Amino acid sequence: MQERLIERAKELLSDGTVVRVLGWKQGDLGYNPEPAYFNSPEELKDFVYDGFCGANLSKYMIAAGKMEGNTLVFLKPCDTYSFNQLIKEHRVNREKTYIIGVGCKGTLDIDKIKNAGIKGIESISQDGDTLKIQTIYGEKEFPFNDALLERCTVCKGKTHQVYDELIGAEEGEEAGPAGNRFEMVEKLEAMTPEERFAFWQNELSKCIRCNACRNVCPACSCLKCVFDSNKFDSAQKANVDTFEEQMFHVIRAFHVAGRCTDCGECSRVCPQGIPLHLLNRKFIKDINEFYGPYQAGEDTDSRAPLTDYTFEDVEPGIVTERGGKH
Amino acid sequence: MQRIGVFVCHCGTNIAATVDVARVVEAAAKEPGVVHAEDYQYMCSEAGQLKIREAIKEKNLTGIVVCSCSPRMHENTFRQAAERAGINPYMVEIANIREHCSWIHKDIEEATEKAVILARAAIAKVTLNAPLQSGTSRVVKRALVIGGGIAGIQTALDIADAGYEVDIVEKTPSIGGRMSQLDKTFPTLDCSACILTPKMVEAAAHDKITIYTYSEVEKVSGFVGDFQVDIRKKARSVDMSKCTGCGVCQEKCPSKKTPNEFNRGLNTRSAIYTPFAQAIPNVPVIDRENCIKFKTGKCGVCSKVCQAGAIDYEQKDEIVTQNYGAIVVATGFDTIKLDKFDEYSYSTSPDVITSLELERIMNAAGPTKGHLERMSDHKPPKSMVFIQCVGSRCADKRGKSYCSKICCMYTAKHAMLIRDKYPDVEVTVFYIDVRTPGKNFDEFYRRAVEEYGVNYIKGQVGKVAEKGGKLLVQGVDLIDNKRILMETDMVVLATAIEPNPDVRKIATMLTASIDTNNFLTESHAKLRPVESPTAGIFLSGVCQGPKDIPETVAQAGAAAVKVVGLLAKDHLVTNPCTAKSDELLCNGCSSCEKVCPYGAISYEEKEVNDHGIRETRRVAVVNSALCQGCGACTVACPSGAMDLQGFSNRQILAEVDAICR
Amino acid sequence: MQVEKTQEFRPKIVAFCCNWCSYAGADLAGSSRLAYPADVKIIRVPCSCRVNPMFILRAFQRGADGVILCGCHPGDCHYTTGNYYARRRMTLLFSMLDYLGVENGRTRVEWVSAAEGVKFSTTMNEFVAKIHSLGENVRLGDLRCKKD
Amino acid sequence: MYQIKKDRLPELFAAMAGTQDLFLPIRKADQTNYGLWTEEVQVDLDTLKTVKSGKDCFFPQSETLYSCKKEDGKLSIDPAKLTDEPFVVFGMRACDVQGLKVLDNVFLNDPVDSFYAARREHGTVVAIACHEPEETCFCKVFGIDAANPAADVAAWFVGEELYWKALTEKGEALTESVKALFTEADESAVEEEKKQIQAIIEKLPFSHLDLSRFTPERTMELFDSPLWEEMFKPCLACGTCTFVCPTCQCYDIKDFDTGSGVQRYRCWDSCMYSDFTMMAHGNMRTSQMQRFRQRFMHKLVYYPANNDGMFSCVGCGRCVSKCPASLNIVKVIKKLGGEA
Amino acid sequence: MHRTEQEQAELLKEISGVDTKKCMKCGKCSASCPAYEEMDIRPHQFVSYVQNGDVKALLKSKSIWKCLSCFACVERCPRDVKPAKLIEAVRLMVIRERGGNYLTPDEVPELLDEELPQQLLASAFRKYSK
Repeated sequence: MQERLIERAKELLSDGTVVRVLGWKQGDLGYNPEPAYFNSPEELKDFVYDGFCGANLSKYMIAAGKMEGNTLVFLKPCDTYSFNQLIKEHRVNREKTYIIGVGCKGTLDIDKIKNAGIKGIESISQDGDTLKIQTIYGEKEFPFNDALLERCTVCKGKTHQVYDELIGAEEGEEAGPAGNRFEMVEKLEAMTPEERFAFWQNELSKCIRCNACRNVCPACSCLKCVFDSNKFDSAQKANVDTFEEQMFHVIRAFHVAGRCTDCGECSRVCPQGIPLHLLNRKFIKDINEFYGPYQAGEDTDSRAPLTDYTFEDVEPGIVTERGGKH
Repeated sequence: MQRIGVFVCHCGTNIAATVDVARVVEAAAKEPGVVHAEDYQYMCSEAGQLKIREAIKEKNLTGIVVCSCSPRMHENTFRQAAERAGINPYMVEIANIREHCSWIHKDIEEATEKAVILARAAIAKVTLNAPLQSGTSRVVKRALVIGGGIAGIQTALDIADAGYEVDIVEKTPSIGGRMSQLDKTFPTLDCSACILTPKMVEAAAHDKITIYTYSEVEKVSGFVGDFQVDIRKKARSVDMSKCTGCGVCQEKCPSKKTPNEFNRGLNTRSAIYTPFAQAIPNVPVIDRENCIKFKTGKCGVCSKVCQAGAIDYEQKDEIVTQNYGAIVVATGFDTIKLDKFDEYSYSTSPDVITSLELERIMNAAGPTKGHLERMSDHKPPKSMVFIQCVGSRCADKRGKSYCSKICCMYTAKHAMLIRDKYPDVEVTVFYIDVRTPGKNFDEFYRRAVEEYGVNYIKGQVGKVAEKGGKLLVQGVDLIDNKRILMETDMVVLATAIEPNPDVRKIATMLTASIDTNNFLTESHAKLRPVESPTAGIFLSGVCQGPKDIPETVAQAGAAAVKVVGLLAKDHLVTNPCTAKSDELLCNGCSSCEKVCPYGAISYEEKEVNDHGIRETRRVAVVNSALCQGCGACTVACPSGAMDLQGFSNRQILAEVDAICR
Repeated sequence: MQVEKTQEFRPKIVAFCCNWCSYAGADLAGSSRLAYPADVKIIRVPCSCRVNPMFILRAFQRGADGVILCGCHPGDCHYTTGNYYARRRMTLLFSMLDYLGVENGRTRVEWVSAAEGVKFSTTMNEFVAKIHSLGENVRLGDLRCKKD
Repeated sequence: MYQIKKDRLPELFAAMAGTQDLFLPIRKADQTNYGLWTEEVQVDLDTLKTVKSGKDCFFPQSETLYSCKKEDGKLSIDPAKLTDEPFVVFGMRACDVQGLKVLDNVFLNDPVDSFYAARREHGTVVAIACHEPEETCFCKVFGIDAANPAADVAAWFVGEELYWKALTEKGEALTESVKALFTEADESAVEEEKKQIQAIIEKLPFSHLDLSRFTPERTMELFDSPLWEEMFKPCLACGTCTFVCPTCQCYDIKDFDTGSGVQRYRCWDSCMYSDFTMMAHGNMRTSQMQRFRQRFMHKLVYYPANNDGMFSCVGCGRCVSKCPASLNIVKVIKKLGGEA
Repeated sequence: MHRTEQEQAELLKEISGVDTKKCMKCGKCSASCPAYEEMDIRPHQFVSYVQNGDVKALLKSKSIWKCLSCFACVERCPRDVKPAKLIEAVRLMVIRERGGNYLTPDEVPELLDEELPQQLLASAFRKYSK
């Protein structure tokens, strides 16, 4: 597949359809390819597409849209939701974008492999359902499915929402493992407030306020985040107090509520492994329950749940009535 | 840094009895920025205002905090005082230490402590206040009346008589409305047409009134003083300038099977029709859905018989765009559907009718030419039963929670008229209560009982069933506590009225608020009964609540006066507390635009200089004349680019901080 | 930091009231002399839709023990639709705070019309009682803002 | 040299913590970071790299400098107390220890940073040799020997034993205080371990990076390299690399209005942030490329130029494993250094 | 346990879930009732009797055994008062006061009658099983 992508990209570069290609470039370890622009067919020799190309390239298209000429971008099925959402918010330029929807077998979480005690990784290759890992401490094996990023264990499906052409995404392709993505949210909801508070204290206290979650998030596309401006006296660079962790993450989740496509990038990049997607999914779950099923990024013109209403919407008191445990 | 003056009002003893005013002054004086603090008996008095003006001059104050009654009471007074002393009126903030403090707390210690905090919050806010300038907007000297019933006609006449142009938009082919369907009117029993027709003619002839019949309001933009309205003139298929109103076309039209709306479907009409003889304009319309020419392309009889050559099958809908300073809603009512009241057999028996249908039956121009007869066999009835409160005063979803107000009186009228004209007909009225507030109303009802021998029974009917050509009415007499089972020939249901179903659509276009029953909400139930809370929108007739003709006419006049009062102004002062977007922070994401109820936000491609980075960005721009200052956009905006002047993020946060300190 | 256990707990309560209905409702409660605890302090906003979740969190940060938002009844908003947006925003925010383990009785939305002085007063009495039962807000506060 | 059985470590921690604060790697919510030892915490000495380095213990992510209050028109200032009690940091690695030396050059030279100086004066560092170095490690490039951490006390895990050797006076003093728990041991016990570590390090993919081109003379050449424009593109401008780095020392000073006063505090800053070095007139680095370049030029060129050739990267590899866009200093060294 | 009439009235409201204050005394319940003529106290009176605390009369009334539980009154009441539920509640109160079932389930079949409405049976059996 990688070869097919490179071939097609070369064609599109050569025939002038696009002047640059946004894809992933081979890293210097077995698992760290980086998002990269390729400006000529020659540069494409470093192009890579494998399970570690988890990075969602949609957000880079905000910057690419401002550059001269058209850009070819490779988007995995779930990345296309983000791209659509960005179209809706007038943040990307669809006209200047050529989208190749690429098939996806699921993307991998290197930390899951490392946490299993596999150290000194030199290279990783896939053999059927198994990852063969060459390390300085010998060769190891790891089941492919066990290395999937959390988001890929609850895959939204293999259908691209927006594209100009598809490669490696054949019709009727099987969806990835479709777990219940709200399982953990439900588990938390079933806890007592004390337990929930302890859970989040434990998680959020790890936050180092590096802003990786925000900066990678395709929904966080503000030119200047409220947490970087003085509009609400909210500009803080560190969590001096636990309140700031709560404030930052609650407001961030709130700002992307109804716009978050659940792409899972926030949790993927968090250096402290905070399950940030659980905040976003809580909003998604609530929105689905209160206002009817909604998937951000499925279309480019519907009203987002928070810029919409019905006369019969539930009252905020539902939170108390529904109650959970106390 | 602001130089703030704090003025604490005693309000006689209203405040001073429970709030230690001196302590509030003392505490306020210590707040940062405060350079002057004093108290006075009545700050709102001329002497009190003078104190503010003097302090502004002497101490060079830039911000004012008045600790007094509710800002809803005297905010304007103090703003004006500040303005007279040369500072911007929006540099004044009120701490409400009367309604929100002294009047509800008994303990002096507690009340004083709270007053200090409220003062502190107002000081914190005023520190961040910025001078705001009110703009002005023009007033278009023309009014629009939506609905051409008696309410709309009367309003239009009164406005036109005051010398302003008025347009009436009426959905049906003729003005006249419900009143034109009525036979007689209570309590004087004069003929409805006899009193309505002259008004219709007067409106049509008035040189300041333009009537758009068979037309609907399609789009409304703008705001008080300058609404822009698109009116859709539906294709009449008859050229109004050529038609003489001779009526031959209607006679010759071969398609005569369409239920006649004007007669409530009790008979049929032709496809080309005028709803009734006195219609204004007296120009028919072709009902394209039922016209053979439009359905099959063949026919064209009307065109052939029209001497004036007025028939125009090619006519298209036309959009008229017009600006108005004020809009009056007079959309009236309809009766509710009775499909949920099976117990009364309305949908199964033609002899069970609504009161409005009875009006048509009683009317000389109606389906029976005014003869009282059963619709099933066209025989005159020997007995009739009237059932009150059908769908009114209902707690469940089948009906309406309110009293329809007019039914008691028209039922008495019907009963009386029938007993008068057909003395051998037995008339029984089943009622829950008889409600007759109004001049000469109860006397009217008593005459029906005492002089005309109408039999009033207290108790609701449980069931009406058809049985051998008769109607079996099962009821109860609550006074005698006995079952009533009676056979009758006709049953008349006093059906609840409800606002015209189109009103919700119109209210949305006008951003006028509406209650759960679809009645338009008035700005104040007692003091502003003919104004909608949306500036420039006025209410006339039943669209605001159930009422009879005299009340409707009175309200129509009142609405007209309010409109005239508005149109008489040369310009309006706009609210300066509007939203404002910081173009350096704006992402152009359109969230704000989506929640703006006034369409005040648009987007522009704009060249910005963001700390040295020059680029063209899509940014939100607020039209301050349209913005009403609700602030919905400020919260929809994730980046904090959108802020509300006078209630800015930082001002509100400062208040929060001051309260929680 | 020592919290005086013997001292009676006086909660800090911020009430955001829309200018057209609820603020007027509070005025009516005042002119009708319908008492409610002085712990409640009202901030006037043009519409319930003006209230940003950040205002609510800020209040808690600064030591508020409860925050209540009052607006016109749905359908009666002066700006037609403001409270519908507020309703969605607050529903989701409150649900999120609950999810984080913050006691959900600390936040409340109540629709109070200009005519409902009684309702305003009853609501505030109830809310203060609820906050009393929940005690001091420790889960959403900022230690730096505690007066010591 | 002393030794103690691994399973008796809790006793050792308790003994050290008895008289002073003890910071060590603690597992919490699936991540390991330095924290204060108590009996309840889950100590984690198996994880090679804590998420944040031990830098925190000497230069915390945020700390209050002073608070001030205005009452009745009078301003009072209350400076924060400097650390005046001894404490121990247990479990740092050779690279992190070198990181402290990088910080020392910044904070202990004139003007001395009194907050940092006080902590350095009172802190004793016990460092552990890296039993199983990982592929992201490249400390060797900077002349650091992961088998011989240069702290106050060096320690080695061999089998079921911890070996302990004081290297400085502070280390001696600490050793003295807990000596009762130890038994004497022979230096030779750790020789094999050291050799093994060094052998692994030789095999690590990044152990032989070429730094020869990063010299002060080439400053302008490197600064003007067109490669920056290409390299920075995937950068998300987050602060992950900065905040996990053991040598990053930039901080911002901010005020927090508590409602009843103001707390002035400092917190780590990141050169990746758009408001880094933001001044009244604006920002002299207007693009992300410039900020990106700043980070690596500082680590590899400016700092060594001012500090006798000492690089301000210690090869811990945290940025290598944590960068959300898989960018890192290794890729920069290779690219600019001419390897890739 | 002994209750005052007022307490009994409260209990009736609680069991039935009926808010007697909602009644506007229109009489539609009685007008709809097929068993009206058989009753000594009529459906609409049940509402006012309970409202006025006159429970003794209701407990003695034969109407409670005449009500067919056809729910016509519930269906048609404009105020959503549900008189049939009130009658049912009085019935329950009588049964409970008598201290249990006075008909055993075996006795029920004997009483079966072809013309008996199904609803009555269902309701009667519910009554006896309590």
